[in-house]
Amino acid sequence: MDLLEYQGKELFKRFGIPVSEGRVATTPAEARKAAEEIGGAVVVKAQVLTGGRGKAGGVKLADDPADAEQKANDILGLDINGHIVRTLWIESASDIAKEYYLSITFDRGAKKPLFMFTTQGGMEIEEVAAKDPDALVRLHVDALEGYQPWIARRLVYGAGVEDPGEQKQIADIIGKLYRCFVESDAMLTEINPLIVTPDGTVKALDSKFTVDDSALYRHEDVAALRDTSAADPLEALAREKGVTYVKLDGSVGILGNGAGLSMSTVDVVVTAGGKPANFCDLGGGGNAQGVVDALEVITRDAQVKSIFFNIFGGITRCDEVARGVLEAVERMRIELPIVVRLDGTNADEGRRILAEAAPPNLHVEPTMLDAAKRAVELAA
Amino acid sequence: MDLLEYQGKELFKRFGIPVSEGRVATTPAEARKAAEEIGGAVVVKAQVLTGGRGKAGGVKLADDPADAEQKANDILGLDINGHIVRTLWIESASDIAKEYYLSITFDRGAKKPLFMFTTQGGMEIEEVAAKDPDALVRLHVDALEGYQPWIARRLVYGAGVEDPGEQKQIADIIGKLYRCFVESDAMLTEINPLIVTPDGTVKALDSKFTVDDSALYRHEDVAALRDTSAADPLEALAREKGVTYVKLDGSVGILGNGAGLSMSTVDVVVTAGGKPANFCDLGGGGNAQGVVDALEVITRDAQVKSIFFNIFGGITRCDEVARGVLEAVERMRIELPIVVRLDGTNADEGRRILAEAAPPNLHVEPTMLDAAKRAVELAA
Amino acid sequence: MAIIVDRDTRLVVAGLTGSEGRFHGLRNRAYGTNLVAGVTPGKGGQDVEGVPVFDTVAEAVSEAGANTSMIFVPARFAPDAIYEAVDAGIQTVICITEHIPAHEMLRVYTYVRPKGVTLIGPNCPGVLSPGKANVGIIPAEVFQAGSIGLVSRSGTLTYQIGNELAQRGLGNSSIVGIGGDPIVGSSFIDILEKFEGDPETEYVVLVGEIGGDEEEKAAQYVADHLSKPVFSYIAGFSAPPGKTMGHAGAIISGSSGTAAAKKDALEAVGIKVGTTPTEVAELVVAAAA
Amino acid sequence: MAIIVDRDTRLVVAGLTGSEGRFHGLRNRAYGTNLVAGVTPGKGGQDVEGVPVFDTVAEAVSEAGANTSMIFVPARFAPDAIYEAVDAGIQTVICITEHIPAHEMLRVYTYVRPKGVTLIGPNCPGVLSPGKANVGIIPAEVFQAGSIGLVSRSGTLTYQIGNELAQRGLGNSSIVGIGGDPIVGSSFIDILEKFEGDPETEYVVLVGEIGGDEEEKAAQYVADHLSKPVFSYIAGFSAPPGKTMGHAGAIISGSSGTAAAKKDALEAVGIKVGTTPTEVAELVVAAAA
Repeated sequence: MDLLEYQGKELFKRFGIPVSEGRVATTPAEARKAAEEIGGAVVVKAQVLTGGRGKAGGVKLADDPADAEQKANDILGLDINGHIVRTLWIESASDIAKEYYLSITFDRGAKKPLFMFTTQGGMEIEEVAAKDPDALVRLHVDALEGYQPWIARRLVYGAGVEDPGEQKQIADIIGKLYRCFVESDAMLTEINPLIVTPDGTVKALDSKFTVDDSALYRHEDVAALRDTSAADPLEALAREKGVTYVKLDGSVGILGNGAGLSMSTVDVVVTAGGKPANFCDLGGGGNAQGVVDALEVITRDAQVKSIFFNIFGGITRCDEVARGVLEAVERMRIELPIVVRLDGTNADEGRRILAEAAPPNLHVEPTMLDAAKRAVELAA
Repeated sequence: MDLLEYQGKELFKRFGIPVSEGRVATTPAEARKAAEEIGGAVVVKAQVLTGGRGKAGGVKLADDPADAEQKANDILGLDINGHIVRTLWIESASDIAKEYYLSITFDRGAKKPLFMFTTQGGMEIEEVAAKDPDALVRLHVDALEGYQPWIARRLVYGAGVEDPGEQKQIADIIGKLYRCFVESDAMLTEINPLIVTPDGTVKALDSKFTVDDSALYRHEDVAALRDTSAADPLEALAREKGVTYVKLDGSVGILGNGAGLSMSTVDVVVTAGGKPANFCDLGGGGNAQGVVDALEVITRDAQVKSIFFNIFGGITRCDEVARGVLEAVERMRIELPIVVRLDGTNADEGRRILAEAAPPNLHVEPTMLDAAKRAVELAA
Repeated sequence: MAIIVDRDTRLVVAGLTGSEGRFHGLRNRAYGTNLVAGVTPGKGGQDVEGVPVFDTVAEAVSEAGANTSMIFVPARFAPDAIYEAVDAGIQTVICITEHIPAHEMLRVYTYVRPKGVTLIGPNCPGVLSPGKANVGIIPAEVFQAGSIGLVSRSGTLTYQIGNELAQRGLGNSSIVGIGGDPIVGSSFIDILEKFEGDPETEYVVLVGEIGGDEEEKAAQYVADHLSKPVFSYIAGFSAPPGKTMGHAGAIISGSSGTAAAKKDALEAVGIKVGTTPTEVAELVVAAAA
Repeated sequence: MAIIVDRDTRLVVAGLTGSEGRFHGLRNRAYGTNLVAGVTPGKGGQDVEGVPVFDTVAEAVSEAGANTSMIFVPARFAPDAIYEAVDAGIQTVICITEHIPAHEMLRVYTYVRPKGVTLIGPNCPGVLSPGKANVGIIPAEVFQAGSIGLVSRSGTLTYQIGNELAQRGLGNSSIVGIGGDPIVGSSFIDILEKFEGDPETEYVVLVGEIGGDEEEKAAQYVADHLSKPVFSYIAGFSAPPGKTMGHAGAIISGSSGTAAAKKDALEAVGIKVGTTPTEVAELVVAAAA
């Protein structure tokens, strides 16, 4: 789960990482009030889960409360890479002398948390890595050794921070960020830029924060922050139903069981000359209700012309899936053509159930490739 | 540093391990007041850092406050294995249905914390280990894996605890005791007995608790608990001066640098037919002031007839030691014979300094064995 | 031989008395796996259709001689169950449980790894060595015994490819689903190493997917260490950038993690890559038949 | 050869700019040890009598080729310094610092051990290989080069015995003070194993003391693994029960940990035990001279 800037900063603050004072606003009037409370110049920042806010006009300086209201009015409702701005973060404006970059990510290959730090902040880290790789210090942490003070020294001295006051503040932030990363069950925490003000104070001016979905059960406060308002409405519905769903742009609705097989189904539909309307994974333990929920999401997409149901049963039992398909077709009066391919656990029983009911829009095919071709034909 | 029962229980309580309500008392009147506050029958327990309190009459049941006052009067001032009782712990009396044993020690050989648990509590664990080894469950913990719930299951099921309510409470105490052990920097935490009351409640009826001296700097509250009143006055003085000192029963005062050499010096004096008056280790970095402090402690012992100064310099510099000896002899007007043996770092310089000053009671010998013989002669 | 599970496997199931653990545990036994014990705290002394249940893994090892553990307990209890198994001396742990927090698996992995224990999963379908043993949820009936080692990040996709091979008359030495979580106990490389050392395995099929660089690393490992022909299939050629495709790490970010880049890396070291499950099966047939 | 430190040692001193670190570091260099660097955060770029100082151990490794670290920083910083050295790839760490909390050393030990790093100490005098290198605070001038390996829990006692040997014309291959703390990086057994593998070592003297059972375990190890004659001295024959004799673990509790029990255990496997430093030196002379 990705957090908005202000949500990530709230967590930073909880772990003692310095951030600017700010307020959330969802209307221009709230923005004005926030600016009044904060006092002085403020920055009005669009809260959206996508990059490039600045270039898109989503971040603006405001000199006073009236100006903040005006800027909020400009920014609210903007479409930034498909994300509509509905929330703003109003924070005290900072003077910036230097911009650094600090992050911890989950390095899946090394199976260790990875610190990255550079004094070349304010731009994308990939850019720094490409242009000036020596300026970027990368350092893995052993999960059992945990954070030790030498780690901060390697980063700070390695990146060439020379001012002792900065060294001290940044080392402190590095230690706190690690605690924040571990104790928040984060997959990514990034501060870009980590700024130094003209008077030498170091603080986090932005946040990028991803929390492990599997650990949300023990972070109820974080789980409650999920912002569904800005997301694609179909994806929001899917999430509500507990269905793994990604909207694509074609006409063949796709439902598989398991991420790999579902991805492969998308590929095979493309190979057969079709355009997939979505990626939808029934998951490992798919039962009848799961099938009904998934079909409800897929059929809401008006672009869908046919549905391809690709199931290879393991822990999933094909007879359960067959019952779910029939139930959904009946309950939701689905008239779109549905192509079904069943293999694996209880596949014979599943095919028998479908053959007995035999609704007219249901097409059972023996192989994945045959089924894909048929679904593409039927969508044409 | 060893803690008294009530001090250990205070730490148990801090980590959520159930103990009985109680009060500290140092006079019979305080004991009465404590019993009044607690209400009902109480147990009056001598607080001394030695075993066998019960047999020595240091633990007594009192039916009411007047009785508590009487029992406190009986116990205060008792000599239990050389420890004079000056502090009492008055706690609510418990009905006991079962007595178990639970401890965590620092297993130096395995280099892991070691849990021990048995349902045969209330006696010395060595006795259980000898009489019924199968009844004692021993389980090491990997320091980096840390405490995991399976550890409690291995102990509880392994020892044959059958009541589910007990299993649950004991498992909970096991987890808390591990946290207490680690976070208090303990070298030993022992609950003997861990009792089950007739209504099935489990709690710690006693505590044995040793905290790592090297970690006391980060446990100021624990460090402040050190009870010097009950210890040997010379050992208390030594501790105050930061000198490692153990009182023995002979006439040759011994001062070495390093624990091993000091122990060996004691042995060599015995081999030479003498009786050591003490073990005293100047430590690794002994300087002139350290020498003065150590001599102050040793010369306070009226039994001392001669002093054997055995120094092999490494990090310790013999010239420093020589200066310290001369300074002490002069300042404290020591007239006892002092036999000095110097070797190692700056030994020639040290011997030269002593030879130049040459106070009449100072005898410099070339080897440890020669010096021991001389010190024994001079003590005779 | 085969790898990881075989006729020497003596299986204990953590969570055998739960509904899923019972269903799949007994299914594994029905296949021929030597299921010797279950572990459920508080249920020691009971049995599940004749399989003794113990309170602790240590007892399952000392009383029933278990050497392999399948973890089927809920995510909150799974890390503890893995530690328990490893510390009781179990040498092979196969963790089916999904949704274990990544930071917990990170600590488990870091602890287990230096001990030389084979940990498969979590969030994986398990390991099947056709004709010998099945530990996990892989539907054994679609696979035949044979000489092709199969390793995959994905469960159902593995079945699909095994099925395509079986339809063409080819069988497998072992099928290993390593799981799709951010931290898994065994990587592609770990399994490739085992297949290289297994005399029954003559060919290897590696089934990857978008995201990360495990396939690229595997390609390098194959170039450096494998004498056996390797074939590959990558899922997600049509995946859009920036969208997580089901598995936590299946995401294309910027230009990295694409199926095309992985295909290039694999082909650069001589591995033939199919773009559909059918195509990879046909590539293997062309080489092996 | 010799063990642990020799002419291939390239030493970095953590805390070289402190007064004790400087004194002993330069003394080690004066003896002939190849002192290549110091590490003090914030003092990178300075030098101590020509020895370059770096901010991090990683730099001391990459810039100065350090392969051995001597830790001379205060107890609160020492665990961090050990982790830093090990993670920078240093293979031999000798920690002189005393008063490190035991729980911290426990975690350090558990982390370092599986990495195959040689950790000596903490709270130890270091290692001297006469004529080759001296890392620590052992007064090298009292030892001669020779064929006797010496290992001890105690610093000054080691000097005493080395001195007694030298007075009798015998020298040492290496002298190792393993330290007297509850958790030390290398046990008697670890060092015995190294002496057994060192061609220059012909005899071994093991200097123990009361408390614990390390000497008993060492006896068993000698019986099982050592081909070279071993002699021993145990300090504390006259120690009273229940009193800690300086070192944290030097305590006789009940009947266990006594010098007599240790002597018996050692003699039971054929190790000759002296009851004074002079006696053990004479035993070695009788065998070696």
